[in-house]
Amino acid sequence: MDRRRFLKATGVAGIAGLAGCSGGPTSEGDGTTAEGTETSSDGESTGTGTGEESTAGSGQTINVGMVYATGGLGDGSFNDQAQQGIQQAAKEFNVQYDEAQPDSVSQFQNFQQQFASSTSPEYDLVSCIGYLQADALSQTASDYPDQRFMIVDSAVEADNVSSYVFKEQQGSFLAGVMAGKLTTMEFSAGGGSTKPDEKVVGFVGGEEGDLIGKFEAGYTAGVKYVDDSIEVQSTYVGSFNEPTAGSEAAIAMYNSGADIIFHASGNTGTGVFQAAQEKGNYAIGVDRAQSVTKPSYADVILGSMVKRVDTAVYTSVEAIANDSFDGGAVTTLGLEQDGVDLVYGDTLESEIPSGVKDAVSAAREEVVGGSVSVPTDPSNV
Amino acid sequence: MPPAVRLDGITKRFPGVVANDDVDLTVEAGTVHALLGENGAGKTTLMNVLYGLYEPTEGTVSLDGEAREFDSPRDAIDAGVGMIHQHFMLVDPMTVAENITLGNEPRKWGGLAVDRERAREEVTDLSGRYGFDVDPDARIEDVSVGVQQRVEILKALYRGADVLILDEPTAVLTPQEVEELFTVLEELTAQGKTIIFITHKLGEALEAADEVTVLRNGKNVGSLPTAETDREELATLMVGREVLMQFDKSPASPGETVLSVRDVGVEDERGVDVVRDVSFDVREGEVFGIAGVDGNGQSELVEAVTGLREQTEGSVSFEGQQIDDWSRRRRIREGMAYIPEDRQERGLVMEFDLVENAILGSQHREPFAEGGRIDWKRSRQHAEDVIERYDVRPPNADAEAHSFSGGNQQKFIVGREFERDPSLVVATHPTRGVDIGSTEFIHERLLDLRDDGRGVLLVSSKLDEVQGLSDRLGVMYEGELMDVVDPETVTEEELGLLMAGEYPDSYERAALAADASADDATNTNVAGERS
Amino acid sequence: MNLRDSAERLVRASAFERFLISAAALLLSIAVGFVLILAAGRMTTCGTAATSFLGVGFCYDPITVYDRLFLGAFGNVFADPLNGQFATTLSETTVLMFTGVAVAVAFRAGIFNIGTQGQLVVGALATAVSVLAASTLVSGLLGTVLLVPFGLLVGALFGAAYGAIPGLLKAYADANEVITTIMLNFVATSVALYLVQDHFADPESAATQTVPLPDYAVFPSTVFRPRDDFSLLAFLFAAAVLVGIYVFLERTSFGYDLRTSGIQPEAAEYGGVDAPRTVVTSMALSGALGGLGGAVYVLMILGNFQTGIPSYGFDGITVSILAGNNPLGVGFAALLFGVLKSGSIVVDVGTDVPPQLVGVLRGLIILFVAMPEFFRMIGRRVWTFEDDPSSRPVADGGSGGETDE
Amino acid sequence: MSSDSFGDLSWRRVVGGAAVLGLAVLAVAGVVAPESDAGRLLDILTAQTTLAATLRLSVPIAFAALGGIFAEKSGVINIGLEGLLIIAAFTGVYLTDVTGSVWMGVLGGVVASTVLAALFAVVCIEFRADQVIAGLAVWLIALGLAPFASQVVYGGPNTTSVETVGTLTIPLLSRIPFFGALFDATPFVYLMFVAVALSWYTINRTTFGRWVRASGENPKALDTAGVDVQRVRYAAVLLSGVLAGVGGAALSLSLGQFTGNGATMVNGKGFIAIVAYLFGNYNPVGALLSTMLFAGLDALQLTLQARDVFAVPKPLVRTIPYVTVIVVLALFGRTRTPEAAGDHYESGDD
Repeated sequence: MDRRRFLKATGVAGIAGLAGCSGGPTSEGDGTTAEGTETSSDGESTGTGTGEESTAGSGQTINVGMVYATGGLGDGSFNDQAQQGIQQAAKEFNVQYDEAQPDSVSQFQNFQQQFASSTSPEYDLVSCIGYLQADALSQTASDYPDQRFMIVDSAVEADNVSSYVFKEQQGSFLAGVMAGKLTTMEFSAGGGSTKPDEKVVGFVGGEEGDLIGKFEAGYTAGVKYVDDSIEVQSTYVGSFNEPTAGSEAAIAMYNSGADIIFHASGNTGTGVFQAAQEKGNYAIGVDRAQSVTKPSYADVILGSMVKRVDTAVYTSVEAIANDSFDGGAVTTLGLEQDGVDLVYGDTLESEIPSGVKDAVSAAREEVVGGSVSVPTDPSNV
Repeated sequence: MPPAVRLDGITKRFPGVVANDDVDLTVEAGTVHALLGENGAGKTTLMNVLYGLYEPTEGTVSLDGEAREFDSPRDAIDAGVGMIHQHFMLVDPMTVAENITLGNEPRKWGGLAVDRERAREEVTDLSGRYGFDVDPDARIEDVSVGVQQRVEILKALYRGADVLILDEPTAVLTPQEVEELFTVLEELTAQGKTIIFITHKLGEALEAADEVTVLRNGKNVGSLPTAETDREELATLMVGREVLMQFDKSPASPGETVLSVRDVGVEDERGVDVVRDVSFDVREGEVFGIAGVDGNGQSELVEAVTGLREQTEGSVSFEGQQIDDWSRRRRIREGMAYIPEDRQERGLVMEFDLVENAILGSQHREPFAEGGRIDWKRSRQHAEDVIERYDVRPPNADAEAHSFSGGNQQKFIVGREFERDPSLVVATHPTRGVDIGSTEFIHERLLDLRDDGRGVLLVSSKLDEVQGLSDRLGVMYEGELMDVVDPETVTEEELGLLMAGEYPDSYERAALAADASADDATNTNVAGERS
Repeated sequence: MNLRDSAERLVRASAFERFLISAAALLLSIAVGFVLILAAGRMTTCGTAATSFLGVGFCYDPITVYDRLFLGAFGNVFADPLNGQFATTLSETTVLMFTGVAVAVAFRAGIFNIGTQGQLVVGALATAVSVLAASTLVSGLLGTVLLVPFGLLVGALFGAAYGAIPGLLKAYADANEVITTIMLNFVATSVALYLVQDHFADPESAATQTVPLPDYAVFPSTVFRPRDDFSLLAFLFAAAVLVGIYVFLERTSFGYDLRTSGIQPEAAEYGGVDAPRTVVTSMALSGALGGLGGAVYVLMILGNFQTGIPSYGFDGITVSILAGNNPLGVGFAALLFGVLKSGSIVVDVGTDVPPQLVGVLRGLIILFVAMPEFFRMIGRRVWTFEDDPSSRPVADGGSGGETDE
Repeated sequence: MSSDSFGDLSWRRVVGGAAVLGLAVLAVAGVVAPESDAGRLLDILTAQTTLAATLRLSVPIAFAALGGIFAEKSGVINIGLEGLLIIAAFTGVYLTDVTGSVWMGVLGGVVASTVLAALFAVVCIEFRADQVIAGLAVWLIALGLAPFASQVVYGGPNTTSVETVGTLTIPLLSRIPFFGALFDATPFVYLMFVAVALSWYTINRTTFGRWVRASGENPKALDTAGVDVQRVRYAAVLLSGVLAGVGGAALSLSLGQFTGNGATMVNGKGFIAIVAYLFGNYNPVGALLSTMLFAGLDALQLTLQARDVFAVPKPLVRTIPYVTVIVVLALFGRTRTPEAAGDHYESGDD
């Protein structure tokens, strides 16, 4: 896959008053995946209030501005998953997108405004990835009532914002059930094995916060659901970007008896996989099917708690394409909506005993059916 | 036999300065040659040319009749020239043997490692050959200045030097150590080495050298065999006129005690006692001098008096008040002026102009500051006053301190401190590095202050200066006050022995004894207060 | 008098020389950046060339990048002087003015305060928490008049206290301030995280942050639009602080003490300056300015405290270096870095060149500023200045009563 | 200095003694009551795995610290170690990705770091730049350049995953309790010990080492001894680049990825390295020990979190290593920096 980002029309002046000042050839790059799409220098807006100002563009190009969470692309989980969504959308619709990777909280608002205020192209949708953007977005959304936004992981109450939130605790619950089941039995496959005499599993978090707390809470609840006597060790590395520390945290747990670790720590998780491989134990991925995205660790990744950020992004773009943008709505994606789920590892799926899979399925039914309510705060487990 | 060293028409120019002007110099092998001149006459520059540190602007250098061009000291060393600088070029935390072999280490294992055994042996051999007594494993920072100097000489010899240049080798030595050095030099010439030593002391040149070359303002004004000349001739050559240090001094009329130092002890940074049990008084209208070889605790003692260093023992009183817990600032405020030893480190802020430097020490005081705000107008006025009265050149208050020559920096400090209207002036080496004219001026001003009824505490390693100016003279050796003598009557020999820590035979510690009774009375008082 | 003479005299004037060197450093780093962009443009692949030089096509066009970077930061300032991007530039500038002058004050006192970041974090948190608590007591215009100064005061006090710690350690335990301040930065971040999460968390938000301050408790967005998170008032306050610090350093006794101990501690001691106390007070002052930066960040930009504070403290070091540690120079240097920060956002959105480029530029500017000798050398080549004897310390021996000591 | 009176020193001794006493009490309590917090802490402290983690975490810091020692001993304060680590970490992964060989990656990291160190050397030695400011610049440049390059090549600040370096286990020896960790580690750990030993030997026993020391203590003495001070300093700074390069490459290649967001994956390790060698008083062995103290505390805090020893909030547990450094520095703060460190030297300066 070509990961490189490409030049758009250089004639595009994101900032008013600077148009046409570049000296290069009037070349026009094209989107990674929007094959054959000639980008016009003018965006096309569909049905926004500013429609009359925009010139009739060539075709129905949908312009999307992506504002990623701090951590940036290449995190192997959250942001990459969002990017997968927009790439998917670009494949299926006539989509042109631009990406921005802020590196601090205070920049979110500016990036959102950049996209919202741009007139060439005029963005049809600004995707805000991550809950940290919520405060900035509630401001930006009210400043640009005609601009449509979507946000992932937080609910922003505004008519022009479509919000997508996930029940991470539910998916994590299933991960916990799987871990709980496996740690108590003798299991050996791929690059690892369990230690049946030790009833310990682990959790590695990135930076402390409510969101990661939901992962931890659901996971712990799932483990305890299987067997209350299983110990769940938990470490926060303090960063989503410290794989070395992630590796050490995981090794410490494996050494003290844990055989399966679930991580919710972005890039730090790479270290967890690394540790699992080294110690011959298992890990559970997060956000994406990490046995696929990080194939070198597929032999120790039992499964991943996927969070369909891509679905959220894709759905919102699709809504624009179908002119059915659902402003003001908060879409909650749980197990029931396939917004979160536990997917088994590519390599290990066939090895996982059916008893475990059955237990996971059963738990899934109970969560969806409402007979099990999964906590969101680790201190309430 | 060609001369060991021959310099022909050496001229060295620095931007704006001609340091050496067409200098010729011939030194025969196996002799001691003194290079005599005032501070700033260009002696060191000339020798730096010979040592390859400077490239001459014009002129040639020949060794043993062969013309040489040195791009670096390395070339000079290879040609057999060694130099012992005034400031020793030694690495303090390294051992004697490491310093001597630096740059020429004996190696083993294909040149990878230093052969430390061999280095030690070679150093022991070498020092034995010339009768030096040095421990190859001692660290430089732990040995005395005299030993350090010998290490420097050994370093040069180790690198095969046949010509040794010594830059003011006696400045830091006691008279006895000077004698030892001269014996060493004799031993070296006896073994065929050639010595050039730089000095501004006539007596030394006459005593130790076979031939003397006098430099003045960068020019060679005469080369004479010592047997054919005398002090007067050399002095005239040196300064261009006959100058003898003479002080036009009226008899002192001492009044009340301004400063009283009792049983003071001070430690240095490493916690070593450098001043022990020192007691003396300075009275209004007198100059109390402290003589001694540099590094015998004078600096630390003065720093304790002026509030720059904590004393560990004893107490100091100023105008009748015990001031042990006074801050430096308070001491300044109460009328203690201080001409520090190192003007470029302490006395002036080199990056400040003179306007800013004029209020150093007065920055919190009226009239220069009021309510925490500095009055720069007054400060400028003050700076200009000092510049005018003390003849600071160039008379530019806006120039930064580092752009002035050393002498003018010193004049500015002296002026600033004297104009504080002090009741006590503490002056350490007030004329070090200052030209003759300024030196005379500073001496006059010091005596004026004395005559005006101020107390003066004068520390200097220049014996003639401290002896000539003082009304009473204390001698320090290894942190202790050996005695307080009458500078008029004490002989040079007696002083020399005291400075070396010995009491002359049948010597009576008269002056000290006279003071002692008073001291004892005060001591009991102080002790009583403390208990 | 010929042209060369006057040019020479101008160059010797140190403030002017300083400015020239900074400008030259900026230009040179832009030139290096230009090459870097082209090189990067050859490393990546793209459909069509963005620009071409000497027949070689490049994927990135440096001219566009610089256009976006420097002009983009001002937005369309002539048509709309209150435009959002310009406001962002100014609001970044405002915070950088505080952190820059914080570092500068410590620098002038001879202390290398790398801990401005931590001091800013502490000040920011203290401001957010205390203003929030106090905001229940008053409201409306009176609330603004009382709460904003109160918040600034609290930020300054807490910053000062946190800055005084490494000051005390340096003065009385001889602990290297570079090390302690770096360590304290980590500590501040972690402790702030703990405090916010466990004690001051906003229950409504998933983010680790405090409850937003009411509108009347933050800087009113004078003239500019509220959404741009910029307050002219705060900017003017920052400017006033810079002038105040300048006056403090140049015109007051304590400023004199501080500067003296910064360039020549021995001389300061000689002049009656209590060295340890000056170290502590200078660090406290530096910390207070850093804390003020944190307070302004909270009261102007964020409206609450949230973990993940941008690295204003480290940027302050670069600002101060570029400004030659001169408080007035800090204003201009802060503006330049404000432009770079804000412009990097425009570059990120408007071009495909990675915005980290701005980080490289920043490093290059500092590198070039660090080597004035290089520019002097070039300057001498250009003008072939003769050495002026009167303005030079005498090298060795010679006239004027100097000795060879 | 007047601030350091005798009283301070004895006070330091008292507190230092109290700390040692505290540790002893902990040990006793741990043995007596193994199930208490003290017991579990003692258990963790004496675990072979704790040592293993300590060694792994030490590698980049120790290499950078060794580099810092050479540079500063020669009189050039290299505060840009962080930058050297960053650039080496990225280049290491990039070249591994391109060439497919981890060791080519290490080599690449070393070359990149050395080139940057060379730039720093030229700027400091040739153009008389302020060393601290130039060092900061080196850090900032690398901090921008590595993620920039990653963006250009990989489309994000984080690179793809590449092959990593596995562990080398020495049979039998690795079974020794606690110290077995020394014989079951990555090649970088062994390399670290070799580098520390070689560095010690170089500084204390070779001519080059002597010249380095003399150049930092009294460059004029070295110059007048006929050794080119500038060349010695160039060599020392380049060596610091080589060593930091190994450290940076080891950091990223133990993991197979470079992550370049925020402070990057190096995240202050270069600065910790400076702390380490100052602590270790410029002695390579001392630097290694203080590195291991810090790394050990870091490893410890991760384990303490997981095992829930002492019910202290996790963010606070993370501050343990930093607070410890401050406390230890306050107690034993005095370090003797080389006399001429930070000063520019040019032959013929008077």
